[in-house]
Amino acid sequence: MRVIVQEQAFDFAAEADRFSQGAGGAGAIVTFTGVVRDADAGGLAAMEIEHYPGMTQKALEEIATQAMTRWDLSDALVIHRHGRLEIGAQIMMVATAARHRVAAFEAAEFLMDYLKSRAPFWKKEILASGNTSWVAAKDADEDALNRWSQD
Amino acid sequence: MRVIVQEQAFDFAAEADRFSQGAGGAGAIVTFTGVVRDADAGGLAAMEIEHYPGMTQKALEEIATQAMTRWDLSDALVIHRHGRLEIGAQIMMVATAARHRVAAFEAAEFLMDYLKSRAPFWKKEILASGNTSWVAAKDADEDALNRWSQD
Amino acid sequence: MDIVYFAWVRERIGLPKERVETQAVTVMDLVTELKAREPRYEAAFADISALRVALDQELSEFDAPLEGVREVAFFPPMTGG
Amino acid sequence: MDIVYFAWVRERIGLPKERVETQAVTVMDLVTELKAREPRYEAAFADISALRVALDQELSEFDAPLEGVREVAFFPPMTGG
Repeated sequence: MRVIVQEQAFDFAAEADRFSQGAGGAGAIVTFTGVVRDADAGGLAAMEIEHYPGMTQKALEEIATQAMTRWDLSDALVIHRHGRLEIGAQIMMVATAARHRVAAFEAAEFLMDYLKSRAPFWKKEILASGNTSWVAAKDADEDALNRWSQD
Repeated sequence: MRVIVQEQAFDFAAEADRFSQGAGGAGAIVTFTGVVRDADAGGLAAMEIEHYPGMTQKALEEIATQAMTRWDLSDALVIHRHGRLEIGAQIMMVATAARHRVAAFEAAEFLMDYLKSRAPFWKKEILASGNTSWVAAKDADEDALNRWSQD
Repeated sequence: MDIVYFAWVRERIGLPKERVETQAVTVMDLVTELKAREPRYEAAFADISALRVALDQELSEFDAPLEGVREVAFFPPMTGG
Repeated sequence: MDIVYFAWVRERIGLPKERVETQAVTVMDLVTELKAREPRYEAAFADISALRVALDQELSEFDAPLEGVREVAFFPPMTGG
């Protein structure tokens, strides 16, 4: 399991390759990559991602450890960037490896849902107009978390 | 959209990289890779994948086109190998690109569920003992398809 | 009409492809004709629920008509992915 | 006790971090103290439902006790991924 929080770009292809090489015994590997895209209304110049340095690494490791256990993963990877990111830049990736596809998919979606709403990152849109606006949390993202709650 | 059926190995990292470079406007990219893993009871030497040459390309293109439309994908990729594959070899991959993560995940799972049960491939396990056995279709895979049926 | 077989259907019948002259109206009629030929066909088609059929490379049903069809394929449920 | 602020909470209050001496028993008590200080705190904490709190880098609740806590963080709902 690897969890990386960094400002600089990562090489998605190299990371995905390394991950798939090391995922011994897994029959199924899922990756998710988040990319800075233009705002729905257009006019985005860049994205600024703030995080909580003392908490981020620990929070991501807890989430990844949960996923490893719950879906019996053979490996998991989380990379998340912070700082200023231009349109088209890769923000983050997760990768999961499991014996079967359902576990690999579910674990990746679980990681994404938790990253969206529970990892201490905050996105700010920097518009070409010079205006900035903090991205609001979506109710749909909060709802997405509920499906993973265990009784 | 690209659909490739081939005997030779593909370069997952290069394909994933090319796909992510070309997925203009997408905020979310999901990949799935299937790898030959040992049989549940152990003792696998290799996997032999037979396919129906006249039908395979067409069937995969239809499935990929459905996914593109239904989830408004900016791109989709399906690569599937046939022939003899050793343990650890990559069998196939799919990749999907969409504005939002839920669409990218759903489309990738849809593609996988359809590939599992509707694309004309048949897997045969070649055991170290010299025995061979055709992999049986799983009821769970058939059930997985039903969630995508639209009224 | 060409008939093609895949996976254990091919192995059980012992050939990947053959050409038949038939007046069969539906796929099921064709299956009945084939089963009457020899025990290996009888064995391969013993349990129709374990088989799938494609007509001219499109998945189809056993009650589908064969009129105009050039290639019939019989095979077990697919196991791709 | 250190208090840290992130995103628009940081911007509204105008600083990323400060050290406070407080007898507050719960997070809510601390919020009440801060709001009484200045309008910018009043503004930042006006709608508690729009805020999240972490105690010593663990997500927590506003009714949680502060005893033994070294760092309190206030921020809006997270938007990672």
